[in-house]
Amino acid sequence: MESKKGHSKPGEFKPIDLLACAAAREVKDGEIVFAGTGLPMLAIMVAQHTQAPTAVCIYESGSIDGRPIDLPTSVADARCSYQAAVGDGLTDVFGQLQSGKVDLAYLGGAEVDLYGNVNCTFMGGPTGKRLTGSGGNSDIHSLAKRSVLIMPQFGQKRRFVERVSYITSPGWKIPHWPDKEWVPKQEVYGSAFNGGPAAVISDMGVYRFDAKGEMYLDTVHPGFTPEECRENCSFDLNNF
Amino acid sequence: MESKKGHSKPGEFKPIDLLACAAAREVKDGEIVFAGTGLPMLAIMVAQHTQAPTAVCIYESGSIDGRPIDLPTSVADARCSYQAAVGDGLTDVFGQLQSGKVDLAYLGGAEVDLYGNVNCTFMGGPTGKRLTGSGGNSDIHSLAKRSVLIMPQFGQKRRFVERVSYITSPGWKIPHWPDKEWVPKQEVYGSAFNGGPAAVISDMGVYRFDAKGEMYLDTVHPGFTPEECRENCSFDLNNF
Amino acid sequence: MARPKIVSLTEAVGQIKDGDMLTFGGFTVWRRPMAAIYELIRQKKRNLHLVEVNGGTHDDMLVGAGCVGIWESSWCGHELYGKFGSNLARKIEKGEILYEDWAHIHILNRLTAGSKGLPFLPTYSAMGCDMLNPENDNLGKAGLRDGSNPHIGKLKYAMYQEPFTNSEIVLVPAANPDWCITHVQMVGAEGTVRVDGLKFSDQEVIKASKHNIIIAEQVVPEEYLRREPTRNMIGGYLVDYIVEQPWGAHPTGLYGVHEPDGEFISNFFKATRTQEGFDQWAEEWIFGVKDFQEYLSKLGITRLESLKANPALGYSSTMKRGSR
Amino acid sequence: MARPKIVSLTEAVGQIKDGDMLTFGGFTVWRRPMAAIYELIRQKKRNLHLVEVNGGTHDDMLVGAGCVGIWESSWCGHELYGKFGSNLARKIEKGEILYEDWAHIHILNRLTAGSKGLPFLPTYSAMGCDMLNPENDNLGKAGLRDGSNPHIGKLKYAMYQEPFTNSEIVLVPAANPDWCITHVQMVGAEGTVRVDGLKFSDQEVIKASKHNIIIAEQVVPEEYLRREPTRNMIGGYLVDYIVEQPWGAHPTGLYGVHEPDGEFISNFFKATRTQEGFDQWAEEWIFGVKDFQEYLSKLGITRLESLKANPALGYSSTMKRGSR
Repeated sequence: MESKKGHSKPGEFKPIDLLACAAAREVKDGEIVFAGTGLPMLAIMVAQHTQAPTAVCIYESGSIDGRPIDLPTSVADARCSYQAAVGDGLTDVFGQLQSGKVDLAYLGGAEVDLYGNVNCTFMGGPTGKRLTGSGGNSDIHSLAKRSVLIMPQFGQKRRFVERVSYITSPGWKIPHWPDKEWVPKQEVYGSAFNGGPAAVISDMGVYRFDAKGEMYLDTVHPGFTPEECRENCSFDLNNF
Repeated sequence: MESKKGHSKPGEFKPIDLLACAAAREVKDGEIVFAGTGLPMLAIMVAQHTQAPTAVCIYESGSIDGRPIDLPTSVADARCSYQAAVGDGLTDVFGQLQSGKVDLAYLGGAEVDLYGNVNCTFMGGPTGKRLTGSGGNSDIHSLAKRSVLIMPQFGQKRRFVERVSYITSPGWKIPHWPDKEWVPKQEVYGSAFNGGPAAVISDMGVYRFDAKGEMYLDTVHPGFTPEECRENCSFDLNNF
Repeated sequence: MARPKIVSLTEAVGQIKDGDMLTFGGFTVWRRPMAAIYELIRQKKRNLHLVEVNGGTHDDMLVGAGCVGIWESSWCGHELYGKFGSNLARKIEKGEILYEDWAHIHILNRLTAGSKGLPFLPTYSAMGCDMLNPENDNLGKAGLRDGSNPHIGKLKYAMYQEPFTNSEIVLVPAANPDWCITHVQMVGAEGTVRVDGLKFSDQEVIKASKHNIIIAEQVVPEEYLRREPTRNMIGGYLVDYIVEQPWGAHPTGLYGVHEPDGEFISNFFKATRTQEGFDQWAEEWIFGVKDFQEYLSKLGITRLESLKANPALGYSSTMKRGSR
Repeated sequence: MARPKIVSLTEAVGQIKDGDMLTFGGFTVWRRPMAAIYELIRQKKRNLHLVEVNGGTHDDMLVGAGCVGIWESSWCGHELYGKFGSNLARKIEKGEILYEDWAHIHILNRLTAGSKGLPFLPTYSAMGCDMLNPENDNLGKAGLRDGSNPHIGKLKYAMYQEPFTNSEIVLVPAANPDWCITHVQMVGAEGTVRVDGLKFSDQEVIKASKHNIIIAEQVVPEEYLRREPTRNMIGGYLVDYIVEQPWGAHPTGLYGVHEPDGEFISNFFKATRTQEGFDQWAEEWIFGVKDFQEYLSKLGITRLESLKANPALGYSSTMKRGSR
């Protein structure tokens, strides 16, 4: 599978390119998009240069609707703020997020589960391997109308699990504290419910969520089969 | 009493000049002062030009530590912001006020009572004559460490009353809602108690508050007698 | 979401319906969207629900013209140019308008909560004061807290014994106006908003509102404003309509552009001590002119020029306090 | 209140006591007060309680050096230059540090509440997530919510059924650090602070803190900053100590001045996968130099110049993502 790594030549594409393009397609023109660092940032920039030229990108550092001419290294990079409409701070953008103004959020994560819960804090729970922690991942998943998770999958089966070992960000079914009962997100968020995970886009395919809030394989990228997708998933992808 | 009105000639002073100077004396150097429009604004500017050159003046419009070279017409006047340290907005300055950063507040009012409660909403209560309403008067009196009220008194006895007809801003004794019991301000504000009225400065004298939170005549301006002060007050100024 | 439309004042104000909840950018007699106020009156809007961090000449004018059903704010006056809002005062005294009084932080918090999607915000301000006297819950007394009006909650406020320090604190409910109208110095052609000078509570009231009309002295190329994103307040995606209207804040002041027209406001205050006085004034200055441009012509270039700010100071160097 | 003192870095950092609660201006690997971080390590501070909107290279360094007793934040990593904070990760995995995880809004709200004198602020963020799992109240489990530490409240958070819309909402308690250290582009001689570029959460963390140290690229005449008050963040009355230290944010980035030193951070990340690795790294870059000026000399002018921002862009036009 070495040919699936590295940079593509003109006229060719690699799974990572497909991943970015598939992710970019989730954006509708004019939408307000909240993007995280890395591949999400690339995807929204692809979208703005293709079918969604008036999509507005908000970064959690406080930069709003930048028109970068160079690829930023992180959400606080000055490259994000080039020709931005507003450059303020966290109180501004998280307030807008919470007030329901964000149509779509693009995020990454270390682990995702059947319900779209995301883990980027501990692999294996609080006694396991420590990662960065939430940053805005949790806030954005909690409060955006739709969220799209971009995840590498090929050869990384442990990233697609039945239950994440630590819930950093909420999917469609979550525990209600303190009683720990697992209930639909709507029940926990009540009037503050804006939506939830719309898709998980991997280097192998695009996954969506059914009416029960459970993940299914929607489309398979060229070069992969549904069986390969199933093999690279730790839970039983039985809905396709 | 015509000579007590109008502008003073050099070497002379009128009661209104005395009022501004007496008020200015309340400021200690380096203090953070929150000032309202009109005479309070004049008093803090006098203080900054005399004994309190490093006093910092905050206006509720969002202007911080201006160094005006012309007298402003209101707290939002560009004259307030000339050579200001910061020009932001209400969220900033009211947040600083609530966090206990304001040492001294200078305000006016239409009516003041025995406990230093201030009325600038209705003369005669909600069925009486309508005035401007609180603006920041209430917030500033509620949350500053010390507040100084600047009030005309001579010939305006109805401004100094036993109980204000509408409590716009809290003095030392206030009702506890919803049970309406009158209790010391400390009891209502609890851990948020920062202080209360330190002085009422009129064109006739300076009034302060005793341990029970009741107003007494502290000093009489030149040209007036304690009896005249008493005559221009609707309640029994029995503490002097 | 579509980009904002650049429209006429008549068209923008025409979107506002009787009964809508409105708020405005600015502070007392500074940077108020007066051109829109005149147009609201000309279009005879009725039963508006104003929820304002503070009021001023503009809302007293709307009240005088009979446009307002409910007034909620912390203050109404004309600063140095008139002791109080005489139309509002008269209607309150006669029981001709519903109103709720708030402390400045209360009403700021209500709109800030609205801007952040929160149901309430807490404050220690004005505890023990008559704005929080249960007897002064005027909308409640009028039977309007029954859920029939989406802009009127079931509680004016709530006291809360919070669990962290066991202090009693005031919770005030969010407000989300249907419309916010804001006058600013500059807006980009795609709607990026720049405010020069103090920001007051514009950011909060704009974000709290479902729809926004931005009236600007000048519409400028987007690219110009985007050279300095940190000086801008709001992205165009929050703006519904843009109107270009120079002098549109007159008679209130506009930082760096012009002073308030103190004489004009003072005359308004004096004229409006009676309803008849207001009606005559409105006949001359609102209904007697076709539109805001004719109003400006009536004021005349000499008067307007005399208000102009000195760019080095941000205010007029020839106009002194109290002088006319 | 006295005007701020302009002092040496050694003197300013010398005011901070073991056990103090600290926070910092900046965001992840941008505008962090690194010169002060090195000095805190050199002065061997112990048992610090970090409460940060987000962490980065700076706090992972303090953790590696054994300065930190309690870490509370939403994130720790090095952005593109290192997948996570390896010192923090190692100490968490080994149970050698106390920590509380928060969502970004939670911890922002904690400091914002602190900045406004409020006991708490509400948010809907991260309900149903493991940061709010009662089993993950680590300070509580360690018996530290008994009132003995003024910086640790009796509750990590509270759920509240609010009375306005009957929604369940998360209340997070205020945080008021003893110190905030912020690196900025410019400070006036009397302490007025100007930040160029994004403000992140600096305003909130500075105002929440009892004492402030401002480290600036340049100390400039007050009058210069006061020409444009709307571009400034903080008045000098909130500042205790001013330190002038050019390049004081290295290896993190400073808008309009220099890029993050990605190679430096990346090497730090790689070196610090073990405690021995950290110790060797610290020996070379912290204890092996007398002070920050010697550190800059060791880095050398060529390396520093290569990081410089292009004034038209605010970033380096020669440095591309992923390139070194």
